[in-house]
Amino acid sequence: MSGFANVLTVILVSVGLVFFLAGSVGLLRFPDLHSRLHALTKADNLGLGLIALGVAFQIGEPYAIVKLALVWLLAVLAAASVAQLIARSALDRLPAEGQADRQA
Amino acid sequence: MMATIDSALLFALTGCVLIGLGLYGFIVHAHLLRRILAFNVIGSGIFLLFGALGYLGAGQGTDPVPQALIITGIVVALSLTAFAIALVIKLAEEEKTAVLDAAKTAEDLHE
Amino acid sequence: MSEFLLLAALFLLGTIALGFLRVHWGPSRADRIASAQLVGTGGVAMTLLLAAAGGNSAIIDVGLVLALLAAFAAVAFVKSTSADGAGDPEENDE
Amino acid sequence: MNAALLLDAGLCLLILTAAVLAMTGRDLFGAIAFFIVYGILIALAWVRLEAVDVALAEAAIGAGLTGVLLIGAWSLLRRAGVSEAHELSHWGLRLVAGLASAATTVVLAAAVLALPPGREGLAPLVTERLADHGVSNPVTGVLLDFRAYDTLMESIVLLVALVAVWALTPASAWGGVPGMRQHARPDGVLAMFGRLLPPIGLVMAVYLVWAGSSQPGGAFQAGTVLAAVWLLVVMAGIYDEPPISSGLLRTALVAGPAVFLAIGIAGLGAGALLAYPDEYAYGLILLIEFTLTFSIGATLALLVAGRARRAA
Repeated sequence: MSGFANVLTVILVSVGLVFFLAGSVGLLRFPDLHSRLHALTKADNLGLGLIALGVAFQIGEPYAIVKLALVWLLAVLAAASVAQLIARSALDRLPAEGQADRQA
Repeated sequence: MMATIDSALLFALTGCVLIGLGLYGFIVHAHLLRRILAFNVIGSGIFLLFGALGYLGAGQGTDPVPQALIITGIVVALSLTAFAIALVIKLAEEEKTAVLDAAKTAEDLHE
Repeated sequence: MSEFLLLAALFLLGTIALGFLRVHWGPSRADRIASAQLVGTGGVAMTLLLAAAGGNSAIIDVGLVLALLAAFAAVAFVKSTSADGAGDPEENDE
Repeated sequence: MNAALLLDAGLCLLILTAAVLAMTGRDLFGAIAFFIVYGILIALAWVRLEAVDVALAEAAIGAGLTGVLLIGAWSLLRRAGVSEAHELSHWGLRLVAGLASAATTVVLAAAVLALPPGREGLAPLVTERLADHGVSNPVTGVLLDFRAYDTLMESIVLLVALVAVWALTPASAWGGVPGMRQHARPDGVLAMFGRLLPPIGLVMAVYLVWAGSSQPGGAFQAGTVLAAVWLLVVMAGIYDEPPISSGLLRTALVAGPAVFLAIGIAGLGAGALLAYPDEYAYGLILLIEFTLTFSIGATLALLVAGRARRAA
């Protein structure tokens, strides 16, 4: 591995980690389920994309890089679908849960 | 850089604790779904102990024979879990309970 | 380099541990299952870092399987919240 | 202290925390959520132990199928009106259970620590013999060659478990369709997800079997992915489960073990039960792997779906 690739990996992975941290902090600090879902799906998947890109600079085989891209696409697809479904199903029970949240 | 023999020892000891934890859960919970969870924790603890003891060192990985047996074990554990869950659901739908109560069963027999 | 990647994986483990708090607190079931999803995404990222650290690209396959299946539990949960337990939360939308 | 050991220590700590919370959490659903998390972490532990084949199986089963199975069961129990109340057992029982479990752990740990250091295992022997049969992933070699009878028995155990689940079917639904009829908004997110993911899953399953002869992967991992994908198609309301009396379905269930057994018996001609002639070994192993994947996928999917509930 060249020094340049290593520098890129360190930068990309580090920024990715910051997004993961932001996602976790958001998950803990945001006041209700719907805002917490934002933290989860957006920050974490951006973090995953950056880490995948950083790792791609360390892996030589071309088909492994295709797999890295597929991992990220799958994660984004799954997170987007699941977040939408969870948010929608929680909306049906919002009054009761909203109050519980405010008390907590 | 991958794991070392020290790390393998760590995983083996974790497996020992998991077996104990699962055993505890299995004894203290009456709810059958919780007992199924406990049974699975015991199982994966045994697999982890078995696999970690077969770890040969960095670069060599884990011995293929334990690996093959563990894969077999994981699949069998899943099939038993599915069967146990089918039994619990049957019990729940007929008796409205997920607890095996020895006293209650005895009463039913005398009625 | 692999030292850095392992430390990065350790950092991810820390963010996963933070996610544990939300799985534990809830308060709603949706919160618990959504944060379990966070652990899944973190786990996928960890497999990628470990693949690079160990120079073993077969580990990426584990990440691939995790990414494919990590959402299934959440789908099963969402179905269980529908009226008859077999539906979809969006069914009755205009 | 180096980074690898630090990472492994952190991972072990997190695994134990997840297990404790799955065992003692007050909320049943929370305990199930922690068990799913626990499955993901155990898969990572296998990655750390360089047991990628096991990690794949654990990722597919522990983190995927088991979660669907447990949440489905939880949902059915709730609908059946079963109490979820966390009844703490008598403190005396908890004390005795705690002591007994701690003693078990201590004895096991002492046994682990007493093992002599330095081990060679069976790996060299496996590698040495593998060269004759064209399969270069040692785990696949062990599963389908050296310990093929284990794998054959296991595929039969899976079938027996399915028959046992089916045996719980009431007479009125016998030969019927498992589970409730699943439905979803046809142009909704769930239906879209259920259409997008399966093709990717199918390609991945084929890849896992194909790759399984030379690198981590194989029939069990691929079969689990197939099962999961089928469950998603059903959950998204795209296709219904087949009736369990379907001849095609039953053929799919037994095809794997049957082909395996037939080749095994034919092996008698080469000297022993389940012995493969050297020149055909690679082809035969691949044939068994592919049919086994198919049957394992069908069996696991039906095991998770449970007994028949509706008339066909």
